[in-house]
Amino acid sequence: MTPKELKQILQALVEHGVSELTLETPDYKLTVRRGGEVQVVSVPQVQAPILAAPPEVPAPTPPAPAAPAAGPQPQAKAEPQDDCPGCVEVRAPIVGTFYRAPAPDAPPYVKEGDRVEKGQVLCIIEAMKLMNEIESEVSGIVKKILVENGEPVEYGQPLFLIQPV
Amino acid sequence: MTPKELKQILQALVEHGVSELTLETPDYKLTVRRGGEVQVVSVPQVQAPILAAPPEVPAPTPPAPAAPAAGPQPQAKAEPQDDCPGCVEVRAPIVGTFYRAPAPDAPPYVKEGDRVEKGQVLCIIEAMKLMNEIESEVSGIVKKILVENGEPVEYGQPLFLIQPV
Amino acid sequence: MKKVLIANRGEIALRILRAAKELGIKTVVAHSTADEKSLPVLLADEAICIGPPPSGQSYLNIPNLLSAAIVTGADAIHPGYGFLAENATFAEMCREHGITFIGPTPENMRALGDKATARKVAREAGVPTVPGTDELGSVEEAKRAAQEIGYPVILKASAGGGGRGMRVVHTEEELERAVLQAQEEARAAFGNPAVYLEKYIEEPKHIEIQVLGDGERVVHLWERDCSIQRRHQKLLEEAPSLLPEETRRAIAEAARRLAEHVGYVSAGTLEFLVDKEGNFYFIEMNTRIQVEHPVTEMITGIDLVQAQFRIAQGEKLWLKQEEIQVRGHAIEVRVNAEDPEKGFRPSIGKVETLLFPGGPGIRVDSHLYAGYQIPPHYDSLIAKILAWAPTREEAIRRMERALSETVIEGPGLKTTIPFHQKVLQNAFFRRGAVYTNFVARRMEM
Amino acid sequence: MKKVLIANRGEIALRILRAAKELGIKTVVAHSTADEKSLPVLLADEAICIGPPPSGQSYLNIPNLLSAAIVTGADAIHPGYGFLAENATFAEMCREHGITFIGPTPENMRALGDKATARKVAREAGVPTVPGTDELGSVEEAKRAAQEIGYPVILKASAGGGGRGMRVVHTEEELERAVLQAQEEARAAFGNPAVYLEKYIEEPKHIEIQVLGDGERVVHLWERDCSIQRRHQKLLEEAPSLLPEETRRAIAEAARRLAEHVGYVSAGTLEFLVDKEGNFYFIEMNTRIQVEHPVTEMITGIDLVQAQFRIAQGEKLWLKQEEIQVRGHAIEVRVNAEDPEKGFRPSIGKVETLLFPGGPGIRVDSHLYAGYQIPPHYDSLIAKILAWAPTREEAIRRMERALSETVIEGPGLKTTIPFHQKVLQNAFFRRGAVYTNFVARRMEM
Repeated sequence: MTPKELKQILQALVEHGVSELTLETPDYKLTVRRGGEVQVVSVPQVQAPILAAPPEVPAPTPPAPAAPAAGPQPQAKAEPQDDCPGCVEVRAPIVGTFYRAPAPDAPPYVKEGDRVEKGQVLCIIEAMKLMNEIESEVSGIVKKILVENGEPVEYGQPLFLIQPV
Repeated sequence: MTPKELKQILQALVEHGVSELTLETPDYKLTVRRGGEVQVVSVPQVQAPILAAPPEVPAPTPPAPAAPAAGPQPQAKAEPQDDCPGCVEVRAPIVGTFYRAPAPDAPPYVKEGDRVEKGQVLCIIEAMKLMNEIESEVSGIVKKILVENGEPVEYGQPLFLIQPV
Repeated sequence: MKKVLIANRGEIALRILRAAKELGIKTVVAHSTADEKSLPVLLADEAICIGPPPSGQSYLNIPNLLSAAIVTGADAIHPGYGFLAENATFAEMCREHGITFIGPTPENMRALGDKATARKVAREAGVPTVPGTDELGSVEEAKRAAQEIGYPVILKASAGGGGRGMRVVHTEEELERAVLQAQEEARAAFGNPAVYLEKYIEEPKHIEIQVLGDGERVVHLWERDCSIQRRHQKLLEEAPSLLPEETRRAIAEAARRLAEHVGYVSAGTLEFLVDKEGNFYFIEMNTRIQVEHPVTEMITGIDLVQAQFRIAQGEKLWLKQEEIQVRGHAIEVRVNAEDPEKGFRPSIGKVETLLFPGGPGIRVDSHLYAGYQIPPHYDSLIAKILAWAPTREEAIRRMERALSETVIEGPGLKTTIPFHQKVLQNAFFRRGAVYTNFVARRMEM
Repeated sequence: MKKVLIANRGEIALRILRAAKELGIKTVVAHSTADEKSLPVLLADEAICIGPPPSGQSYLNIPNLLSAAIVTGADAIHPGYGFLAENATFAEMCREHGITFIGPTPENMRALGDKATARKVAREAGVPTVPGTDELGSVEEAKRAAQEIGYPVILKASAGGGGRGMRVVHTEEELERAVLQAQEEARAAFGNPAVYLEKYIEEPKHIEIQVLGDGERVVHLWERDCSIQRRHQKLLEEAPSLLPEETRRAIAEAARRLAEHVGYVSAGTLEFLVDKEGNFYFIEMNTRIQVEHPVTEMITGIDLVQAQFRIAQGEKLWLKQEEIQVRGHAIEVRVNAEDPEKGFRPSIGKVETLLFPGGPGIRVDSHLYAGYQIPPHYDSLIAKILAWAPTREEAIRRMERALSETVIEGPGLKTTIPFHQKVLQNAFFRRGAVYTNFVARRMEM
């Protein structure tokens, strides 16, 4: 659903005095509640509630052909920063294997809750036997580590959420 | 479900004074509740335009494949009664050739402006050498003859517009 | 031939339209009001509405169809399959009105139209039919006949149909009792106790031979195996069959001879049952193009619908029998708008997402497009998907690949694709152990 | 081989995916962020993002691609065409990492990689190349060479390219002046006055031979005529060519010999120019699967991409030369997202309405689906539509029919289909009068 489509839906809600709407499709679930029906009518701040709290606009879903039967369907990737407003995502700049520590028996570079400085090493990604250190782009608190140790990561995959301080 | 479809549903709710709706299909589940019906009615200015003049719901247009280049595209057939509100259409009940008169040199059965009675012959349709007389289903004034003499007509093709009296 | 009226709908109307376009013949698609937005109508040079949705008033409406041909200036009619395709009267009326009927002659249809006449013609041509008797006068007569035919035999009600009154008998000991029971059942079911006896063919293959004739000479285009059926409805067809080469040749030649015997014109199919020993029995002839004709087109490279057009224009057969070479293996699945999980219940609706398979060896014949509303008035065939490959095993894997990338979706719309996927994975199917009761026995459906 | 990483995008990624599926090999599609919602990604068993949209950082990013193969457990990489397909270093690195590169060996690529080396190899194998000289020392040398080669000849700048400094000379009288002018032009354009001389081939056909090799033995799969080009971009290909049978055989055998001479592995194509007298000259070899490979697949029934997989798994060639039989005629049109009315300007956008052709003899290779947004970062090929029929004339009519029912529409989206329709209708094309300057000369484009 595009923002434009959402806007059309919301306009329709206002026009029609709808106070609550739940819409679930295979692609999305939409819930809208509009308070103060009376105000809608009696005062001109008709669209205030909507303007004040625009529902989150979901990423556009591809009108993608589904591989039927067992065909795998790429999941709409969850956007991790939804869980942590204001957080900065550290994404994988290369493809490889994610390691939290410089060696199997070494302690991890960082844990959730740690304070890190800009330029501090957060993890390594091994690609073709080379260990690539991934540094933090900001100073802040490690709010979440999104990948398990030893897991493969693709280009652009979110690795950490860091709350800048 | 497209926003347009949703809008149409909501319009329908307003028009029919529905205050709550739950709709579940294999593809989606829709729940709508409308509050403040009374207000809608008591301050009619707000939604009056919609209630007063529900926009015409267009016929579903086929998302039809266009034969590119020279491929002919069937025209959305104009609805002849648009020109003559209240008129009755006389449609071809069979496929054949339309003739306005019983013989090439005879006068036509009817002309535009003529008054006709129910059961009166309006034209003939020749099909496989048989002359089929087409009678008027109503008494009224022939407002429009929609087919030229000698033209082929298909099943259901509008032939005359008659204003009942 | 300048312009053809296509007196049919759905995928076969589109198939005919494609053949006509490639031959430079203009097309008029006759359609009911329910098919106004169908793909053949959208792609045709002209379209003409010939009646309301019920086929009795449209696709079977002879006066409107002939009239439609006349008023649009069409000099030929292609009837497709079903509807009026095997109606000798319609073919005759076309002839009377100077319109070329693209198909066999009315005489061909009459000679082969009903099973009894067709069996007689087959015997004249020296083609074996299922051995059987007329109505049985007595148990003794039944015993003599059964001995001659050889067990097992099947008793059938003369007035019957649909399995009622049928009884399979394996030994002479069972026969007397079976005749009496069958007569009793026949009386109860049809009010007529008469029964007759036929050789019972266990687990037969349904093999059909495609022929093309010009009225004098007939060539065959080898066989199709149509054993994968459910309640006598074909679901998946393939060619060539897995029968031994000499059996294949013998059946094909018998079919060719039979069709030549009646001076057959146009494309036709002769159906046979083949038992485990390779004995074959002619059952009936379909005097029309068939749903599954593309299977043969894929292995021979010959366009059967174009051939129908050329023969109808009076062209003498341009093919010699020895020029018709089979290459590789082809499989067709019939994609029906039916729910195989609910007893193949028709499932109509609007096609919202559509993606057909492509790539090497794939052919799709379908009148679907995204946004198309499947009308509830007609049969449920919505697409034929075909896969060709050098070998059967490769064709099966290619078909599996093709079905895995096919998307036909809409609210509430179900198709038979999951069923076909199960057939293709079935171990018996994969090793070619197919017979007419395959679906019932091996898939328990 | 259990799992293949497909290091490409668009229709060829889908083509490889289909071959792998049919062989029971799992697929991983490596893709840039721009191709996240592409059809190959949606249909693959797995997908892995290997970089941002610019191909230098994704589809040409060797470390990320190798790493992607390693982390997904792929034991093979198929490079498709373009990108890294002919990169010997990449093939070598795959080998070093124990990953099977599905294509020729690095040694094959190096032996045939650049034109000069390839010409040398060709001469060793006794395959004719375009006769020519090294840098000319004097006008006298030019005269002697031209006499030996035979007029007309063409002068080319050693440092040049793209037509600058080129000069066609028809008689000895013109030669001196032409050499001086060409030298002057070369100096002005490239800062180097050196020129050389080559036989000028007037209106040549561009003929290429498809081969398959296993490192020891090579078979050819006959030729394709790729003369319909615009600015050296192929637009329409067909097979077989209209050359006389003996010329076809001679070229095909020369190509086979050359490829066998270098111990060629996998699928490859040898390009030739053929003059009006049927003389042929090897130009270069493409050491990869080519865009137009389906043309050959349609006439031979051989799946070239599957063959690449089988050869890469070490299988010895299972085909004898005499088993490779040509049936019928096939034509491919490249449907590009370009506006032929505006100088073939790329035209990107979202595909809203999509309807591909079907029915007999049609093949479509395309990664489009309704709703797909064509990304602006890559080449403009969006579909290959192929038509097969028993004869060239029928294949042309079938292709016209197929294009007439194709719909690829979206806001602002233009395709080359109208251009192809004009080619197909062109009287010179229809009688086979095609050569590399056909589009410029006969279509004035």
